Amino acid sequence: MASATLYSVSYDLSHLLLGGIASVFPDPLRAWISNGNVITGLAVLIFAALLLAASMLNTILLIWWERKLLGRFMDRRGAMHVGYAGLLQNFADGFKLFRKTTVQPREADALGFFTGPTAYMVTSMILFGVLPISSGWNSGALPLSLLLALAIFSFAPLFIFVSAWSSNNKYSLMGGMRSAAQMIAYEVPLLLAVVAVVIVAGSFDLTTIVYEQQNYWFWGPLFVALVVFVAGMLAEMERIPFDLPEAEAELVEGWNTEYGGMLFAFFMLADYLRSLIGSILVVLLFLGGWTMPSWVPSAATSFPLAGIFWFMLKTYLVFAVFVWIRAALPRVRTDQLLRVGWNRMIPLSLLAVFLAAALVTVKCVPVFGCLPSPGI
Amino acid sequence: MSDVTATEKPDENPILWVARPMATAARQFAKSLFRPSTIVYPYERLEDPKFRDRLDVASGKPFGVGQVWDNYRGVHALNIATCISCNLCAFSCPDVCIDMVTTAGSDPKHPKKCPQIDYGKCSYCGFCSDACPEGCLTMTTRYELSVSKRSDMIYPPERLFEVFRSKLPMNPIRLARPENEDAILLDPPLCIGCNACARDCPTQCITMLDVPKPEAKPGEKLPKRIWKEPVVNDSDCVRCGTCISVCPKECLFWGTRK
Amino acid sequence: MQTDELERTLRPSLGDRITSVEAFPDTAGRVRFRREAALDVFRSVHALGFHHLSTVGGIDWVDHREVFYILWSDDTRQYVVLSTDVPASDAHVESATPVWPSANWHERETWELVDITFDHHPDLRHLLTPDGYAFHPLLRSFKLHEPEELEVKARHV
Amino acid sequence: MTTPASAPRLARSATQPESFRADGDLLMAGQPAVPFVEIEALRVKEFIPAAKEALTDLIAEQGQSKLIRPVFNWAGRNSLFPLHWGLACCAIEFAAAFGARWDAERFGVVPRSSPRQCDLMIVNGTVTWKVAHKLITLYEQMPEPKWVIAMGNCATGGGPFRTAYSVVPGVDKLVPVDVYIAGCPPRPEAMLDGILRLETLIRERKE
Amino acid sequence: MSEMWINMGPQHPMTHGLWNLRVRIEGEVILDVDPEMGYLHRGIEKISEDRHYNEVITLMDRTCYVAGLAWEHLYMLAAEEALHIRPPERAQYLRVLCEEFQRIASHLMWYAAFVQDIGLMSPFLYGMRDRDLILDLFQSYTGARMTYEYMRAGGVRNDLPPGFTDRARKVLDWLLPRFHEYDQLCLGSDIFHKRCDGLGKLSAEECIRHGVTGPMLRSAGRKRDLRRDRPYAVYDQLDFEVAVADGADVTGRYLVRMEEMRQSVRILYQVLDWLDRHPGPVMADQLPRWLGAPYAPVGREGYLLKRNYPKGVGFSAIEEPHGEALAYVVNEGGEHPYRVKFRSPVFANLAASRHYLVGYRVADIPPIMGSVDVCVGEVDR
Repeated sequence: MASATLYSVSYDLSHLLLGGIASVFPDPLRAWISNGNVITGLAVLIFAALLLAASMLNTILLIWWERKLLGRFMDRRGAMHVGYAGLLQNFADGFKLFRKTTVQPREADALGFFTGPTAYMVTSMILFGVLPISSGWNSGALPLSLLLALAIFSFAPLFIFVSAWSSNNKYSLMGGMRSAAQMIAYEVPLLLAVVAVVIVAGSFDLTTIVYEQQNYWFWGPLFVALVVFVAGMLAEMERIPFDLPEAEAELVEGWNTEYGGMLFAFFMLADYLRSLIGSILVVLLFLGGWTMPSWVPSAATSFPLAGIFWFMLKTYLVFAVFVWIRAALPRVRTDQLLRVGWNRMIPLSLLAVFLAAALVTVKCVPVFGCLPSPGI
Repeated sequence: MSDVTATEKPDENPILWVARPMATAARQFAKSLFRPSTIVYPYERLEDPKFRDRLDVASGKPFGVGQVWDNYRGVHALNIATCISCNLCAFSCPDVCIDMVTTAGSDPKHPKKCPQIDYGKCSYCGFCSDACPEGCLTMTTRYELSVSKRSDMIYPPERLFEVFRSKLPMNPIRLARPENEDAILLDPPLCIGCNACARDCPTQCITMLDVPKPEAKPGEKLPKRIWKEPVVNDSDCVRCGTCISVCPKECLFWGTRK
Repeated sequence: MQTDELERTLRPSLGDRITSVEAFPDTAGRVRFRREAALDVFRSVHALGFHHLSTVGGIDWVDHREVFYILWSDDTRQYVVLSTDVPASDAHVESATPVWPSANWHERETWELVDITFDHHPDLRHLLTPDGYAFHPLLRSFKLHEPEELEVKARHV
Repeated sequence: MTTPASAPRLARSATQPESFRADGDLLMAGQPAVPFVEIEALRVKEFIPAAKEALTDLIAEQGQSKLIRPVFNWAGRNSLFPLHWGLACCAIEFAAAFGARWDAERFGVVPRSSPRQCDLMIVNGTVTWKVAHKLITLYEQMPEPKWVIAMGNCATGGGPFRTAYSVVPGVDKLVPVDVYIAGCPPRPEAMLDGILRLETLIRERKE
Repeated sequence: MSEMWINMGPQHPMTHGLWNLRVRIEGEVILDVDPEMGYLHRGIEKISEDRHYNEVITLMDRTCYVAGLAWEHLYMLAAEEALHIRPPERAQYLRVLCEEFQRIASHLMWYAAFVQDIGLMSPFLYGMRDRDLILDLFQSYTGARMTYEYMRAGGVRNDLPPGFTDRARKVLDWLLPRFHEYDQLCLGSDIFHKRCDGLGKLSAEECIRHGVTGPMLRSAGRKRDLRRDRPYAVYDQLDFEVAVADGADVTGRYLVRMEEMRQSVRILYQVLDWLDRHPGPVMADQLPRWLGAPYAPVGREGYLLKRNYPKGVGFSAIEEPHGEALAYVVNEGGEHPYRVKFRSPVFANLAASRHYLVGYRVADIPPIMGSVDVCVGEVDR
């Protein structure tokens, strides 16, 4: 392996650990411990733990980022007294929610009530195993990673509906139904927008898609697809203007009305995990992933972990745009949302697919690549 | 319709529909990026001199505009030394939150009564400080009053005196006491000259003057009384009505002196 | 519209169903009527252009109770006050909802606070006080107490 | 992957809930070590309460731990989510405290609409007898640990309306109150001061 | 989904206060509504009967906590009529100053709450921030932010502090461009129009039938404003337009309120100029002693009866920020009013809620009820 990746680091760690342990034990056991399978197994475990830690840390940082940004949009400061500039605020929230009693309503269905949030959280977290973060920094180079990511991503409405239904609360139920309807309505344009990217990139592998953007980022030629994708992502992430399922004004807290304590924390975390994944997908598909345009001085792209740095920077900026939208726009109504989804977004996404196909057919894509400042 | 005054100018450009609010939000973001209009409360306070009388509303930072605190009605300050125990504050309190209690350390034979305020009931209307004839009960700008025990909200006179000594800015606007024609009048035949009014008058403006004992006509019994009658000095009187309430024969009443 | 004009307009059609039309500050006047003729009076006044019923209220004068209606006319831009007396023992009057639908809540409020029943009211239930509240607080016989006094009383009873 | 013979059985111990022990005993009795047999045993009706119990035990244990307790205390006092509701006048000042000028979110105070997600009930206004039982319901819907702030005079003792026939003279007649804030209504600063006092109280609290 | 009743309130983000909107829905469509009031009924009319005329002021501030000074003005107009007192002209101008500032503050509060109902987050903060500037002004001359206790029978408590008019003009100068900013955030956004246009329709005739007044009536095109139709205080000497829109819907109410704020600013400039030019007394000269500021009742009853104060009835109507408010004060010669009756505009506006809610969707309830501008304090009293 040329450069250190997350997996190679965890493999080395596992090797070192098991080697140290093995030296203590007598021979038959030592041979078993230093077996390649065991080292690989432990490496996978360490890898998963590291990935979990990294994703959780990023999610919490993302919440802080949103709170601070939203504060500035609103002419105030946001969390600032817990930790430096409020950085520890979300940790405090998390620990507190962990300590809170988990109340299960008497009429609630226990199975759905507890498994819903857990599965929602887990399916959101699995995605991190699929997404590449920088060159080599992914868990497995799956040839269909984009498809897999979107497939896992679309599990969510099911679990939201399960938890909403089993809460046995009218607000939760309405929120859950809205959520399911909304996510299904926006799944189709989202996938079609992705198809446009896939047509141009010629692959379902996210790493390949990123490398295809080394010369020119896709947001220019595929602008229509980008708009559809961002709108669909907003709906999938349930953020304003499409945050109807938890519309605070009419449904108290939407489908998580009955949830408190750790289960509520699961919902919050999973929501922001999905926001993070949404931003990452936008960066991967349209903004060139960890690659930078050629006019950027090489010093800025060659320092250690430069790929990750640029990647995360882009992700956080994309998320800042989402926050900006949240600060400036009101929420739409369910029927309007669905109408827009089915009547506007699907034709638009078909248009995007058509445009992409035309671009590839006419071979005018390289034209963008010849522009003096590709990508930006 | 010609009547319609509140109309909007519809815009034809659909791109602006989402762009305009987002641009407004972005402008606000740029304005508040370095100095939002938040006051970092426990560390900065609005009554600080740097926020007081601030007039720079046009600079884009709207905090602290017109912060004139002198007038603010917060916790009371009581100057025990000048309090004359006239009861007017307790009378004028619409929420009945003022009790006149004996001040600690006062002479047990002639206990001095000063107001004790229950801040769990007070509605900070300022009627008491308006009514105070001596200006010893005023309102200050202190507003932080969180306690974990309900009884801590009751401020005895000594505690109000501490507030007075802490030299907080006090409410400077004093009501001009209107000239009024009301006065304490006496119904002489009822008076028995018992001195109760003069004894309890907080301003000592009642003096008992001798009245000539009339000659008893034959067959008529003179009333059994002290031959003195109260005379009220109107310029010193604060119209607290203590004399009327202590009068055993209800011979004092409100009236207009010709 | 002046008070005498009001009387001249109303008197021919209503006759002695209105007892008096008297001056009332800042309004066109106060029309006192007999409660038996309530609906006729309402209809006649409504026909005069008083389409907007501002409020309905009641006053407890210990021996009897008074119901007053305050109306507004957009044409003359004036208020008019209608009022009728009902005996305390038999306090009821015809509801104004057929003429002015907005009387609905005002009458509910008057019913629960001043204890004046409105006949043929579509929906006479508690509005401000809890369901089943047995008292009529705005009667003069209903006295208020400091909570401490009530506690002391409760302890002694 | 080969497994050491005794590995899966070591985990079974006395800490297991009753419902699991039967299956565990089966395993111990020399049955063939079928993988995932314990997952078969995890029937839903047993799993949920058992997991809840285990979680509660874990939390309780950590609550006792000298190392963890300060962390939870710190977290609890720095992240107080008040219930988002408005009773009367004080609700306007309550809202103003979340406005741009005072920004209560600086302290991690974020109002939540659902009582399940709240730790703090700020009673910001007059409590009438009509709303009293709803207030108690809301209080009971909040999960432990929870606190109550009586904001303003009406919540403290009925305020100017305490003589009225419909007003509860003080919310402490209904729910336990931790901090009283005097004022009619208290300024937003005074409300923040009350919240800071509550944080101090939580810090000093001995469990 | 079959029909079901849902309770929106008393603790619900939509209600902005303590009331309960019971809604019968089928799917997301509203079939019937039944507002349940009284959760904040504090018996203000009853307590007033136990208080002196001036002491009722402390209750008035708390009756409608977003428009305290308007209610003080309303009560004082009626009480002065009942007591046969006439305040000096400067006091009347000061009262108009209070009422118009209060109208802006109340509408800003409405704006902050309303935009939150449709999901706009940041304008809530803007509205509250700009409202705080007006509250600062109030604090500088009345001494409190929300519960002012400023007006007295016969005038007002005190005159303006020096430099007040300059500060007030600065605030007004700051506010005018802000209104434009608000419009950019709401009217400038297509989503706002999608949410609010044609919602909560109630025609002018229906409004009159159901007693609906204020911005709701004016948004239906009926030009009715008591400040213009039945001028009280000094409104006949001021130049302003009555804001009217023609949509009879949520957007129309938004437009009317925004225009009213601009008109209030216009009135305030005139009032401030007048106040600068005409110093004078702010309290009537000939006041009964017990109404002058430091009054000393002896006992709590019987004092006035000895003085044979003339009886009277007071009746006043003002255009409160929410609509037409009435006060009816009966003076039977005692120290306390014999009966005080208030008419709250929101009371009637809410009573008609069935007529502008049925047929719309659950998601439309927050914008429609937000556009009504519910202040529960004055409904329940």
